[in-house]
Amino acid sequence: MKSPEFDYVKVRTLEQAIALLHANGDEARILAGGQSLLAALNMRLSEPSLLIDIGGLSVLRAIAVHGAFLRIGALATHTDIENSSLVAQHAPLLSLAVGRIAHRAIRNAGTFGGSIANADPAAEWPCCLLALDGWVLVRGPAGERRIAAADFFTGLYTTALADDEILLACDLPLAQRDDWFGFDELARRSGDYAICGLAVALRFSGSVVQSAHLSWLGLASTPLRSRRTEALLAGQPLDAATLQGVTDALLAELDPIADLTHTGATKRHLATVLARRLLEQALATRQGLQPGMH
Amino acid sequence: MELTGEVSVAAARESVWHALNDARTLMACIPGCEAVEITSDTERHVRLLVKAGPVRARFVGKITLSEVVANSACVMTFEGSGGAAGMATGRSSVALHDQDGGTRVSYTATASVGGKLGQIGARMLDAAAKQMADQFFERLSRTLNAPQADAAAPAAGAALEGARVAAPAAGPAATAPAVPSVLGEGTRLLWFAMGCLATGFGFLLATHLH
Amino acid sequence: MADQQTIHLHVNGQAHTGNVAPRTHLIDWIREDLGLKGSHLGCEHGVCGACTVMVDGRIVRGCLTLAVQTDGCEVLTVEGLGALEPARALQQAFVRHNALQCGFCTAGMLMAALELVQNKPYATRAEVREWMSGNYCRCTGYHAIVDAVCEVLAQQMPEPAKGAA
Amino acid sequence: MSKVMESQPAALHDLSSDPRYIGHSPERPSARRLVQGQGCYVDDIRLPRMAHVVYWRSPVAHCRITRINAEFARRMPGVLLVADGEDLAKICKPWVATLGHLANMKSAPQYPLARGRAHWQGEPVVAVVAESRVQAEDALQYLQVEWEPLPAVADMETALDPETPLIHPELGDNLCFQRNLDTGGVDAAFAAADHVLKTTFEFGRHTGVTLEPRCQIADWASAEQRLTVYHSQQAPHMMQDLYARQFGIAESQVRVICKDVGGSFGIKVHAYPDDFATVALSMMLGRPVKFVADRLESFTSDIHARHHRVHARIAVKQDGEILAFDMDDLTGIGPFSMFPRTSAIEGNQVVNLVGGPYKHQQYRAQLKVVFQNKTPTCQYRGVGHPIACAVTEALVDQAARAIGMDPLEIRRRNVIPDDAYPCSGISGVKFESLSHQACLARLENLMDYHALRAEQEALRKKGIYRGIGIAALIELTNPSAAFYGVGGARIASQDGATARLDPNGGVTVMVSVGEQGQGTEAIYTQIAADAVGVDMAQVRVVTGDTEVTPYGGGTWASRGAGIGGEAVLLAGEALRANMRKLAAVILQREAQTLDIHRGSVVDSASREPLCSVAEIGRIAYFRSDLLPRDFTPELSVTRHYAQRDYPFIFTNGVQASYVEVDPDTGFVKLLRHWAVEDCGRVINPRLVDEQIRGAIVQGIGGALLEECLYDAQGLMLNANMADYLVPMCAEMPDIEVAHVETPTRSSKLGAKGAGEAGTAGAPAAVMNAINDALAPFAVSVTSQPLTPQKILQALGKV
Repeated sequence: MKSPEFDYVKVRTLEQAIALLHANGDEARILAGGQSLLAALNMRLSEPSLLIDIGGLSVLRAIAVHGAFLRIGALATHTDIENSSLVAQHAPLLSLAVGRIAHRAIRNAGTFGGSIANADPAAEWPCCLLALDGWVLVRGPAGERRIAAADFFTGLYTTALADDEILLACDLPLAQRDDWFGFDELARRSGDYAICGLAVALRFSGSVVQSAHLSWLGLASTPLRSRRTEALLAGQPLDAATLQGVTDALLAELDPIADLTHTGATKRHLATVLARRLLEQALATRQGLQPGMH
Repeated sequence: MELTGEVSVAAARESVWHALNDARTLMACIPGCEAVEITSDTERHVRLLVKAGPVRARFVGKITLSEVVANSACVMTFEGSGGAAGMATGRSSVALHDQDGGTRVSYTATASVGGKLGQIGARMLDAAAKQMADQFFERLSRTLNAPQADAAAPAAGAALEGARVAAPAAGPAATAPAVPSVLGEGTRLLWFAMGCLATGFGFLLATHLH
Repeated sequence: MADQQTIHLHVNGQAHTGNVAPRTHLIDWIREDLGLKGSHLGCEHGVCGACTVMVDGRIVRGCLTLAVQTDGCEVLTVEGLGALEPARALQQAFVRHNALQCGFCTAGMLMAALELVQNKPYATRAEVREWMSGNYCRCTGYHAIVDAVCEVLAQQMPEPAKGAA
Repeated sequence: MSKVMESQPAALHDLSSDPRYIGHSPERPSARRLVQGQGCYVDDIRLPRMAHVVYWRSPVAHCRITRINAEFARRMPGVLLVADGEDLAKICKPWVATLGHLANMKSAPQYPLARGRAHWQGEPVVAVVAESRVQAEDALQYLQVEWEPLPAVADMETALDPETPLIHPELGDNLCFQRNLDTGGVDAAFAAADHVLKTTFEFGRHTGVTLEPRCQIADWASAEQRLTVYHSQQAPHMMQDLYARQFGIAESQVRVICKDVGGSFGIKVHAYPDDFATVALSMMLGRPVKFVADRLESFTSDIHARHHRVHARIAVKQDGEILAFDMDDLTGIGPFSMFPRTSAIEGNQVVNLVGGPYKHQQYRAQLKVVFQNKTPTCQYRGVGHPIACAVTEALVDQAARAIGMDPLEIRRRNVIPDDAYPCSGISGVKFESLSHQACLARLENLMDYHALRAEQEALRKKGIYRGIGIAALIELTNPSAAFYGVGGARIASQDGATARLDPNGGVTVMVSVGEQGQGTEAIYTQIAADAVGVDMAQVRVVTGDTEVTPYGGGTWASRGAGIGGEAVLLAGEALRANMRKLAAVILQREAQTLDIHRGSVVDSASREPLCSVAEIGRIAYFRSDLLPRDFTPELSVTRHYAQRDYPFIFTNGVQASYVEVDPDTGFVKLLRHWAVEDCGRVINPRLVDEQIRGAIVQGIGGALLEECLYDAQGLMLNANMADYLVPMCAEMPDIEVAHVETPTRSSKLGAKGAGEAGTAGAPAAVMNAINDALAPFAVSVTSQPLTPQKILQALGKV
């Protein structure tokens, strides 16, 4: 399986990349990690006339704190994130999730920004970005803009990114002392896309949940927040009654799409199992029954 | 893939039917629809560009109409091909019903995807088809609420190859004539497009790469 | 016709200059242009790991990397492993444990194992299984591969730590 | 009972005065080459003027090809030839794959490329040949093929219904083969039973997913009218014969060379349409043509296997005595029976093997093998064994549960006792000498069975659900001509070896069985070294070239060690005898007072070295003037061996699996796996253990993960490496292997096969372990692969 023919430019500046993208429109494709794009090309499911390789723009690879946010450059690889102490400190949710992304060889090449722009509904990063209410920084000919995660993922593999815009970075709010994060997913083989996955971000005041974010992967055509269930959690203590309420609420709220081997009903059931297990973990952590995860 | 759904459109049954029969409205509503060629009263050749993540697949195909009941229902079968990329076949039926403040459109469709796209895209077929339907009806409602909005639809006079073959440079370019109002044209386009578009999605997921 | 592009890179420590079509993926260039046939094509969609090579010290899929992307890089393939101590130890352990049968996956397995022993000296058997699970082997059932990697990890572990693990 | 005596009926005799290698685990000669990336697989070979072919394959399950327009494709750069079924049919005869001893078996003529109709998604229809692979793929995009869809036969359950369309109208129905076996008293036995357990089993379609795809280079040398095919294949002489016959040329005009093979497992023992097409294209072009299947086409063009639905019953007495098995097997094999082994063998094996380890006296089996519009199925590692074993062992566990008996105990009571051999199994198969009792005893110790049961019990109280599954098995190996030859297939059951003393004292051994990674070359080196009396380092084994090796069957049915190994032993011993004769002449002594020992000619009594083997080699080859006129040294010796005493030499073994099931998610964690195997004489323990481990994981793949999923139109839904789930490292268990050695007396070596038993028993052991874990919920799953979806459904959670 060999790619169709295309031209290739390794750009030296962001401006050059945007200009090329603007000039070539739909015929051009941005090459970051390439772990999805190159597979598509090998299968000849896409025939762009130009690949714009932004791999040389080291400025896009930085991971750094900007004010109240941790900024993760679009070209930061999954392995960069795995190894980053800044991520572990300020966005521990990512540290929990990164090990579940494919395998080392893919994590070494695949990028954070590529995964966000690719908007795969079963991918870990879009799910985490949504869980954290992060922001997406993009730049086009008209300049830069910031898009809230909730507005970014518009459909199956489709985003608010315009054809001539490039994803620069994502901003994630810094984790606070009373935050608790959890991530889990169910995949039949390690590194596979999961049947169902859940990223949880909780903010406590004492033993009461102040705010809860439940972000799902693998259930719909985009990463998904179960906001009705989140609302139900807010202001509640994490006790048995609340947990049962969460399960019931999720059964009512979630309507997952089937995959090749799992029905929607099965995914819904598995989702409630994930939620219960992660929230029980959170409870145990808050009660100090086990060392705090973060 | 089996899909059933219902949508409400804030317009009278006749005007929904009419809109569904106006090719330009439909081209505006169906993402990627590039050309239509009338080959007989009940047969249309269509070209569609599928865009999904890194996928760009151009499909050509044929839709055949049957069991038409003007202003209320029809059945279509579609066969579409992306050449080496894959093919889609399917059958669908659509019915329009009056309801308060507008029309309820109910549909059922089965699609089957072969070739390369089917080998790798099947897992996301349901999601893709569902999204396609949602998008179409959302745009349709918008169009009906703003009748002028669809005037400048794209794709008149685009080239098209014969049915079930796709080769970017191949075949004599046939100019598609402007499409007159034909019963069910739009719904045929819709379901054809759903079949094709569905095939375009999802292989990314299948590749399990990030 | 897309223009060929000239790339300069080191493969197994040796400088190479190549004229490649942009669409040529790294593994085809290494195999067809350099004649280094030790790395194999297994699936060409990035899943099986048979084409795994190292670029600048990290393993990547040779079928999901364009040759033009590696301009200026250091590429390591199975043919270059003999010059690296931990890699030689892995090769010997693979032979000792018969951690290969048909040998088609072996180059990729060794590459993955190499980055593991270089980066996770204290990896447990379970972590080894997890790490190596990006590479497919139909012959061995993996047991012997895991034994071989674990043996090299144990050999390399500084004396005091050995007791702990 | 904790201490168990190991019984070993037939003791192992020494094969030479100085056994140094047989029974030990020396390093595989080829291993160093492979870890250094110096293998030579077909795709590594580049011949002068070599062209590359890609195939346009049917995108649907069944269609009529209405128009092929190659005009644009032919105009593409580098394109040499675009050819279709009509073009190739002019030079390659069609084939019909049936066997004479499978009564009333039917199939239809098949061509290298589809003519008029394509019968499955993936059937090759048009060939595009170009100067490079990239150019061929570029041109393929411009090939225009028009087709009309035809109704597809997808569901094997309805394949024989009158309203179902016929795939081959000339055959009259969609039935390929059927067989009924009945010992007569089955109904009476079930009437007499205290318990009857009845279950329906499903087994998903698998495919082999060899990491190296199918590939070949066909090179027709028009000047000398000779065909050379570099092939990733298990049976080079079989392919030589088929190429000669299908293209109407002499066998002597065909040479098949198999260098390194990147895994085969049965996938590469068949003759595929594109094998013949590639050869035909080379003949048309007069140039070498390389075909390498890409991974996506592998999934729909490599053979599939295992798709069976089995209704089965077991009759058991309260005291644990098994009275009878009764089963009905339906299997769908695709639109054609596969060439030349046929697609009826797998089902036939299931009939032969169900109930195999046990001494019940009644058995009834019905088999239907039907055509469908899916990828053809054929023999794949384990051929029928995984199905027969899973059906048998699941029913035995259900019986044990019904009467409240321990699963190990019920097997102990019902296996054919070790002292009862030779005897016949109830299906009519002949057993020479098996060791079920010894193997069960060995397993019990190996896994510390009773401690494990205690642990399982304790954990259940904590809400942790673990299960232990046991599977006893028999495996058919060392086949005689009864397998294929008697049915008219030109598939050799014999193999040959030529042993040659070289002037420097080295020994070259040419063997007709090849190397697929399982280590046959290593064991042949060990056997030859011991047989001749030289160091392993002095032995060079050559395989995989029809022009070099003796004629033989190749690698299949776990016969490499038992058949090929015996041929090597006989050739080595004959060479040793001739070397002693030569030494006797040179040293002017009686041959019986001399022996060959570690590279030297020695006094057989004192073992005192008299001269080196190299010295007699030197004299034999360069100083014939020193030898008497009436003596000619014969230092190249060929011996052949065919197993004639039994239709097959059966092996036996028992496996156990320990799993944990998460009842909330339906996920299964494989904790440990054990195998006790009796493959007769173990020539190289490490290689045998690795064969068994690899085969077990291949079996686990089918039990838990692997399945070719199809939609109702016969389109495969997961034909890629990401959605077809092969077993990967993280989920697989550590596997402990032990041996009981009961050598076969049908050969001097006493070796039986070991390559497939792992695959035969693993699915049964894992399925039984899962159902043991689910026992507290009083539910069970018998549809493989055992997915979380199915387990949750069984538990009523979804």
